[in-house]
Amino acid sequence: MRRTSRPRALTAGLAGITAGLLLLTACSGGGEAVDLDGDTAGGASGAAGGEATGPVLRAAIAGEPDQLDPQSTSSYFSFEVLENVFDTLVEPDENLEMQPALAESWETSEDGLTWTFHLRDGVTFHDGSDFTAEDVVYSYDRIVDDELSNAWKFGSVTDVVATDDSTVTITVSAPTPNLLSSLGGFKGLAIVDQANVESGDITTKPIGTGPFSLADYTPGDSIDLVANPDYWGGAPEIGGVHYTFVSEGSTAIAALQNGEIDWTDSIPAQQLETLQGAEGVEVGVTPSNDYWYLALNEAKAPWNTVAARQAIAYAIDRDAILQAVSYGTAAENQLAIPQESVWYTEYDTYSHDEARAQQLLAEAGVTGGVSIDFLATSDYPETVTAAQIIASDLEPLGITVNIRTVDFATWLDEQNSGNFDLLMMGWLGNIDPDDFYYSQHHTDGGSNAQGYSNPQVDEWLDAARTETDTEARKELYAQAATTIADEGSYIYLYNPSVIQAWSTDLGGYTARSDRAIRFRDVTLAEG
Amino acid sequence: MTLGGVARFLGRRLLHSLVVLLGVLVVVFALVHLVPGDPVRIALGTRYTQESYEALRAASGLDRPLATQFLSYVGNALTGDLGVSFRTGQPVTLTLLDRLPATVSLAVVGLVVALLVALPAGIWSGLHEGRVSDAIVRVTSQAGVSVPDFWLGQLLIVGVALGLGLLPTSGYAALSDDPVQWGRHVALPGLTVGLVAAAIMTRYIRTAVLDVAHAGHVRTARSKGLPASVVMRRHVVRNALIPILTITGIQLATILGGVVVVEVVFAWPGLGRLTYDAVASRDYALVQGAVLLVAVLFLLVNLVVDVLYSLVDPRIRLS
Amino acid sequence: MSAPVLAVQDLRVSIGTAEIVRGVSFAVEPGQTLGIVGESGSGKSMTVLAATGLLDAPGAVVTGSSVLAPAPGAAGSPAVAGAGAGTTGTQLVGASARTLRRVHGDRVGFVFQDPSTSLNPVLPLGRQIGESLEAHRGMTPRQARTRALELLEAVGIPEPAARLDAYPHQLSGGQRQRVMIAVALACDPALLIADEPTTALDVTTQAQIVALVQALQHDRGTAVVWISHDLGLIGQVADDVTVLRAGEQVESRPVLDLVDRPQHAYTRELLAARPLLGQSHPAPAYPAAAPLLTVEGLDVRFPVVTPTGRTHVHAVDDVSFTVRRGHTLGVVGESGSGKSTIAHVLTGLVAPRAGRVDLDGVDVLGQRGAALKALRRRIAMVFQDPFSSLNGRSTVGTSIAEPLQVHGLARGRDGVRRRVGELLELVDLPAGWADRYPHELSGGQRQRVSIARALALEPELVVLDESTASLDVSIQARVLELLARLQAELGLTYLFIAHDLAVVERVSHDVLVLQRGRVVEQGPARQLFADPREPYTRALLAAIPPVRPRGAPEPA
Amino acid sequence: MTALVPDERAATATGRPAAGWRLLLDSPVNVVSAVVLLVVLVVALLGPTLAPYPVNAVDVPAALQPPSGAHWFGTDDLGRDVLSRTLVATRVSLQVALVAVAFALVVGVGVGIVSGYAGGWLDTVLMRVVDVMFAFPVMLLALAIVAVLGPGLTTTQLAIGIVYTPIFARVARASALAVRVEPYVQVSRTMGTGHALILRRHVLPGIAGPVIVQTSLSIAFGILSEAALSFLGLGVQPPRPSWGRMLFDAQGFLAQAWWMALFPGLAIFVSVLAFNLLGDGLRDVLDPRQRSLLRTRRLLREARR
Repeated sequence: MRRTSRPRALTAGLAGITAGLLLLTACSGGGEAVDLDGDTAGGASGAAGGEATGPVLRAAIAGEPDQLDPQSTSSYFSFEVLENVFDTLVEPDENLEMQPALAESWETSEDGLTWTFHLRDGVTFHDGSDFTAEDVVYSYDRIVDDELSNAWKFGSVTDVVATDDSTVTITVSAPTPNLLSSLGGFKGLAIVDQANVESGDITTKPIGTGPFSLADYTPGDSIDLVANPDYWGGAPEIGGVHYTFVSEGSTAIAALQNGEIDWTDSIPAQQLETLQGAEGVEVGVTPSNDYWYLALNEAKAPWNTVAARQAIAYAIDRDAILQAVSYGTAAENQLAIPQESVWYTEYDTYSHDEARAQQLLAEAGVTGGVSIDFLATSDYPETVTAAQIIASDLEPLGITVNIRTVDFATWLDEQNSGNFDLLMMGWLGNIDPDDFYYSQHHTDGGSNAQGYSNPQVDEWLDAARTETDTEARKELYAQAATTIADEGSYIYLYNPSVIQAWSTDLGGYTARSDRAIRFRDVTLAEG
Repeated sequence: MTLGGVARFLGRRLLHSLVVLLGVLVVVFALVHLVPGDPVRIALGTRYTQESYEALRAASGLDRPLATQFLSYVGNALTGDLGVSFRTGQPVTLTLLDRLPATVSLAVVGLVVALLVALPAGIWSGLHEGRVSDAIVRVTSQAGVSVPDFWLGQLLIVGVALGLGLLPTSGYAALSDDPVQWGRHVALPGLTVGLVAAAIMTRYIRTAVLDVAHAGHVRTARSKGLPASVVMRRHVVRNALIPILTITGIQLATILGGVVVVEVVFAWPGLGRLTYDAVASRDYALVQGAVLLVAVLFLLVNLVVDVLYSLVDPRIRLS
Repeated sequence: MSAPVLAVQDLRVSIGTAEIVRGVSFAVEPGQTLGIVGESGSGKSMTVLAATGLLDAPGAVVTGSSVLAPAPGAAGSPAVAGAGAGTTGTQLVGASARTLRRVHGDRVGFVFQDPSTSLNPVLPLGRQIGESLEAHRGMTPRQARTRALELLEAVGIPEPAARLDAYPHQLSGGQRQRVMIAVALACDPALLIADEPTTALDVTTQAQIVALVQALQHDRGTAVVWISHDLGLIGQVADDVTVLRAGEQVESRPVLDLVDRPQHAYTRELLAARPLLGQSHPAPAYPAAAPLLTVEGLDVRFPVVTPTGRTHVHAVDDVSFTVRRGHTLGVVGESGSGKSTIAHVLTGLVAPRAGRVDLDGVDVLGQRGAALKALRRRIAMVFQDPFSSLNGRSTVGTSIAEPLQVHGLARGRDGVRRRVGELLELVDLPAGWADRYPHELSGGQRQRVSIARALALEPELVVLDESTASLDVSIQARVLELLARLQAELGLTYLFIAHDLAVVERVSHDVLVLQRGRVVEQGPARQLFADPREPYTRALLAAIPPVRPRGAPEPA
Repeated sequence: MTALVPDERAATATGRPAAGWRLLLDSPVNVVSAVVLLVVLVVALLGPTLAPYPVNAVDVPAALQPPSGAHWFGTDDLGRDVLSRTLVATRVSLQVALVAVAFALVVGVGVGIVSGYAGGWLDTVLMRVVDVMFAFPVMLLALAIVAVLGPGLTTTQLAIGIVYTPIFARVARASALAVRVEPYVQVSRTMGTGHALILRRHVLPGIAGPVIVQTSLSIAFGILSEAALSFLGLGVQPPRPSWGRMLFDAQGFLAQAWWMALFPGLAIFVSVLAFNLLGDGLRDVLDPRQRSLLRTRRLLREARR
C-alpha cells in the first residue's frame, strides 16, 4: 500500500485511530507482560519524593507500562499511573463535565475562535521548577510538531500563545465546542516539563505537576509514587502508591483477598462473582463510555446494500455475545454513547430475529452460500469469542464465517487496506459526541474504514461540530446516530464496564466511567 | 595428567561450538529477513509519514546490502548490542538480561527436581532390570514423557494452588529480593518443568546403567566376591556417571529452551514468556535476540559438559 | 592323588526346556591343570560358570553338585551333606549369594576372554587389584596397594610402580590380560578359572601368557581350569582334558592318553582336523605358470580421529609381491600387520597412497567407469565373519544372484535360478537352499554361500581374508578341502590371508610374512616353513603349540 | 587379526524364528498401546460423525456446565460440548503431527543417508548444519518460524517438520554409517554393485529399524509440539478445535471449569503415550540384541506353560 502525502488532518486522523484503540485494553488481560526484578538503568530515585510518609496504597494493574512519557505512550497501563503524576489544563469530573485544573478559569470570544485560559498560580513541578504559560505552549507545540499520537486533537487549532506568565490564548480556525474535552479528556495532553523531555528522562523518570511524584521504577517489577506535599489541589491523604503488574486474574484476586494488595483492576469478568461475596472487599462495576461495534466492509458486495447489513444486525444474538464476553457486566447498547452520558439517545430497533434477517438477505439479493472473512485479533480475546458466536449465528442463514485471528499491528494494516468483510473493535477515551461519530462515520472521516457515506449524516456532523447551543447540538447528534444505526454503518453491541475491586480499608475511591484511576482524594486505614 | 590431551580435546570442542555459533547467527539473522512484508513498516505500525519511514529505514541500515547488514549485526551481537525493541524502545540486550535470572532460576530448580527423581529411579530400575520395580519405573517415566508440560502446570494450578490454596497460581518474586516468596512462586512451575524432565532423564539414566551393568568389568567385579554395594557404587554407577553427565547437560539445555509454555501458564516473567509476547506482537528484534541468547546458552551448557567430561573420563584426560 | 580343590558331580544347566549342560563331572587337584575343550555351542563356559556359581543367565536352572575344598586350616566351614567322603568343602550349586561372595576372589580367581572389556576403564589398576584384598583379607588400602605392586611385578608388568595409578586404556591387550591374572591371583586362591584367556591375543602374546600362568601355578600350587576351543593349546597346558560336545561330556582322560589313544570318534575327528605344522601341503601347482598379480611398492596411510586430535597410521609400507596363476599365496602376520589392508586395496575398498598393482597386464588402480566394473569381476573376495557377510534380510539365492544381475551373467529369472543352483551345488550345498535365509544356516554353510557368491563373478583371483578363522576346527577342515578342489577344477588363484600358520602351510604354495605393514620374509612355503631365515618368522613358528603335548616323547 | 571364537550362538537350523510382529504382541503393554492407537486413528477418521453435538454450536446460556449425562466432558465458556470438540480435534492434531513427521522423515533421512553413506566433506557440511539446528531448542525454533510465517495450520506443520528434521538426519546417518561398514555391504562394493542397488537392498532396510522407532517417537512429540503451539495461540486457529487451543481457552477458567482443561489434556496424554509405548515396543523388536532377549523370554514362557 504505497503511502502518498495527504493533508495534515487526515494523517493526523490516522494517528488518532491508534491512540483511541490502543487505550482500550480489555481488563480480561489483553497483551500483558509481567516483568521481573533486576535493577536496570531505568530504575530511578524519585526526583522530589523520598520515603512516603503515611500509608502506601498497593495497587495491582494488569500489565506493565511500555514507557512513562504521557504524550507519546498509547498503553492504558501507563495512563493508570500517569493519571496521578500529571495534570491537564482542565479535567473531567465524575459525570465527565470539564472542571478547572491547571487553568483556573477560561473564556471564549464572541465568534468562538479565541479561547483564553487563566492559569492557576503558585503551581510547581515535582522538581520544584515553576509552572508557567510557557510550559503549556511547549507541551502542545511538542505534540503537534513531533506528530505524537494525539496531534489530531489539535486539528482545528491554529495557534497557541502565552500572552503572559499566567495566561494562554488558543485560536481555532472554526468554533470547536469540544476543545475542552480534547484538551482535558485524558492525560495524553498532560503539561510536561521541557527539561525533563529534552533530557530524555521523561520515559522512565517523568516530572509532572500532579498529586504524586515518581519515587522508583524497577522495570518488570513495580512503580512507586510518593505524595506531592505542595500539590495545588491539596496534598493527598495517603503517603504514596506502590503499583505492581499482575496479569493473571486469579493471582490478583487471591492477593486482594488475603490483603497483599489494596486495589486492582486485573479481574477477568468470569471471576467476578467469586469476589462479590468476599468480605473486606468492595467491587466497583460502572459502565464506561467505551463501546464495541461490528462493521461490514461496504466496498464489497453484498455489504454495500443497507438491507444486507441490517440482516446481519438482526441475525446476531446480542445476549449470547454479551454474556460470553462480559459475563453480564457490560450494558447492551445499540448506539455508541452510554446511558449515563448527557448525550445519550434511546435506540433499540434491532433484536435477534432470524426470519427478519432471512427476508432482508433476500431483499438484498443474497441467495445464500455467502462467506464472510471475519477479522479478529488475538490482542483482544473478545473479538475471537464474539466471532465464534456470530459464526454459529450466521450458519443457519447459509453464511460461512472464516475467522482470521492476527496480532493487532497486522489487524490495523488489514483494516486500513480494506482487506476484510466483517470486523469487531472498540473505541475508548471518547467524551464529546464528536469523538464518538465524526471521524468514524463522516464520508471523509479518518477512521471511516467501512466506507460509509451519507451526505445527510455528513451535514449533521459538520453542523454539530460548530453548534454552540447544547440542545441543538444534542438533537443533531441524535439524528446522525439513529441514521448511522439504521443504515448499519456500525452495528453497535455494548458499552463494557470498568471492573475494579479494592479493600474496604480504602476510603473515598470511586471507579470512573472514563477509566481514569485517581488516588489523590482517597484515604487508607492502617490495615 | 597430561594437559595436552585435555587441551586438544577442549580446543576441538571450542572450535566446533564457534562454527555452530556462526551458523546460529546466520539462521537468526535470516529469520527477520524472511518476514513477509517490510519489517520497517510493521515496526512503525500505521502512524508514520513517508519521511519517517525513510528515516527509520536508513537508521536501521535496512537499505544496505544484506552482507554488510549481516556483518554489522554480528559485530554488534558480539559486543552485546542486539538492536532496539520496536515495541518498547528499550535496548534488546537489556530486556533479555532483565528476564534471564527468572528463566535460569526456573531451569535450575527444574533440573534439581529432575535429578532428585531421575537419579534414584533411573539407577534403581537399571540395576533391577526385569523386576516389578523396574516395570513400574519404566511405565511411569514413559507416562511422564507423554504428559504435555503446560497441561501438567494447569492441573497443578487447579489441584494445588486453587484446590488446596497452598501456593500462588502464578507471578514471580526475585530470589535476591525475597527468597521465601521466590520459593513459593517457583514451586509449582519448577515442579512442572522438573517432573517432565525427570521422566525423560529416568529413561536415559536407566539405559546408561543397563549398558554398564552388562559390561565385562562388572562381571569381573562380581568374580572378586566384592559386596554388592561396592560393585554397584564403584563399578556400575561410577561408570554410568559419564553418560549421566551428558544427559544432564542436554536436559538443562532443553529445559532452557522449552520453558516457554510453562512460563506462559504460570505468568513466569522469563525469556520464554518474553519471546512469546514478542512473537505475538511481531517484535522481531526481541524474537531474534531471545532465540540467539538461548542458542548461545545451549552451546555454553554443552561446552561446560565437555569440560566436566574431560575431567571425569580418564580415557580423555590421559589419552 | 591329593584331595581335589573342586569336585563337580553330574552338573546340569537348563534354560526353559533347553538343557544346555547335560551331566558333566570333573575334578581338579592342587597344582594340576584341567583343560576343557569344545567347539562353539558346546556349553563349556556355561559349565564352569555354573560350577563356580558365577552364572547370571536369566532363568537358568543348575542341578548337581560342585564342592570347593575348604581353605587349609580354615575354621570348619559349614558341613555339606552328601559331599565327597569326609571333605567338609563348600557346595557351590545353589549356594547363597553371601556364601558365593565369600568364596569368589578368595578361594576362586577368574580370568575372562576379552581383556579390553574385563577391566574397569575409570578405576586405577592398583585399586582394581587391591579390591579383593580389602574385601577378603581385611587389608587397609595402603597395605593392599603395596601387595598390588608385588602382584604387578609377579605377572611381569614393566615399571609396575608407575602402572599402579595408570588406567586400562594405557596398556596393550597382553598387558591388560596380565593385570587380569594379577587380579585373579590377588588373594592367592586355591583355584583359577581361565575362560579362553588367550583367544583374543596374538600368537606370540598367547605363548607368553601361557608361560606366565604355568610359572605362577608352579610357585603357588594353584589348581587351574583352562577352557578353550583350541585343542593344540589345551594339549600344551593341561594335565587332564575333558572334551565337551553340545553340553555332553564326550571324554575325560589325561592329556597324553587322549592325544595318543582317543576313545571317542568326535575326539578323533577333532585331533585329525587340527591343522598341524609340517603335516599337509597343497597339491602341486604348475611351476612355470606366468604371474597373474604383481604388486610393487604398495603404501597405505589411514587418518585416525581420536577425541584429542587427528593422527596417522602407516598400515602398509612399501610391500611388493607376485602371485602366479593357479597358485596360492599365503599372507601371514599378527593383528595390525596390514594383511587385510592389502586385500582391501586389491578389491577397491581402500585407495593406497602409492604403489602399482598389475593383474595380467591391467593396471588395477588406474581403472575408471566401465573398465573398473569389468575389473571388479576378475577379483572376488570372501570375508571372515560368516554371520555378517550375508545380508540377513535377503535369501541365500538373492545374495548369490546379485553379482549375476550386476554383470548380466545370466539371462532372465530362470537363467539366474539355474545358475544359482549350479553355484550352490559347486560348494556342496543343495540347490533347494536358495530360498533359505542366512540365520537358518550354520557358520560353515554360510561361508560356503559366500564362496558361491564369489564364484558367481567367475573371477580369476579370489582374495580370502581369514575366511576360515571363525569356523570350528572340524568345519574349517572341510572348507579348506572345498577350496583346494575348486582351485584344482577351476584353476583359481588364491590370496589366502590368515594368522594361523598351520592353516597357511596347508593351502599355500608361496608365503609372505608381514609385520607392522612391512614384508619380513617371502618365498616358497616348503622352504620358508622348513628353514625360516628371519627371527620374527622363527618366533611365529615357535609360538605354535607343539604337535605332541608338552613335547612328550613319541609313543612306542 | 586373530578371530574371536564365535559366541555360543546356536544356529537354529529349523523354522523361522518368531516373526517380529508376534514378538511385538507378546508384551501386554504393546497390545494396549496398539489398541489405544487404533482407537485414536478411528476417532481421527470418524471424529465428526462420532461427536454427539455440532462442534461449533454456541449455546452461551449452557456455558461452563460440569460433566453431566448430556455433556460427558461438560461445556466450555461458549457452551460448546467439550467431548465433541475433543473428538473432532483428534483429526487436526494427528494430521499436523503426521504431515510434519513425514516432512522431517523424508528430508531428514535423505540428508542422513547421503552424509552417512557418502561421507567426506559433504558429511561434515551437512552435519554442521544439523548441529546448528540442534542448537535451537525445539519450542523456540518453532515459535520463531511461526512468528515469521504467521500462525495457522500449514505454518505449524512446516515449523514442526523443520524442527524434527535434524533428529531424523542424525538417526539415519548413524545407522547408515553402521551399515556401510558391514561386510555384506563391502562385499557388494567389491563386486562392483552400483550405489543405487546397495542403497536400496542393503542400506535402506538396514536403517529401517531405528528410523521406524524414531518415527513413532517423533509423532508422539509432534502431537505435543502442535498442542504447545496451539496452546500459545499460534497453531491451529479458532473456531477449528484443537487440543492445544482448547487448553489455551481453558487457562482463563481454571478456577471455575476444571473440565475444560482436564479432558483435552487427557486426550493429548493418551495418544502421545500410545505412540511412545509403541515406539519402545518397536525398538525392542527391531533391535537385534533386544530381539534375542525377547526370544529367550518367549522360550521361557513356553517352558513354564
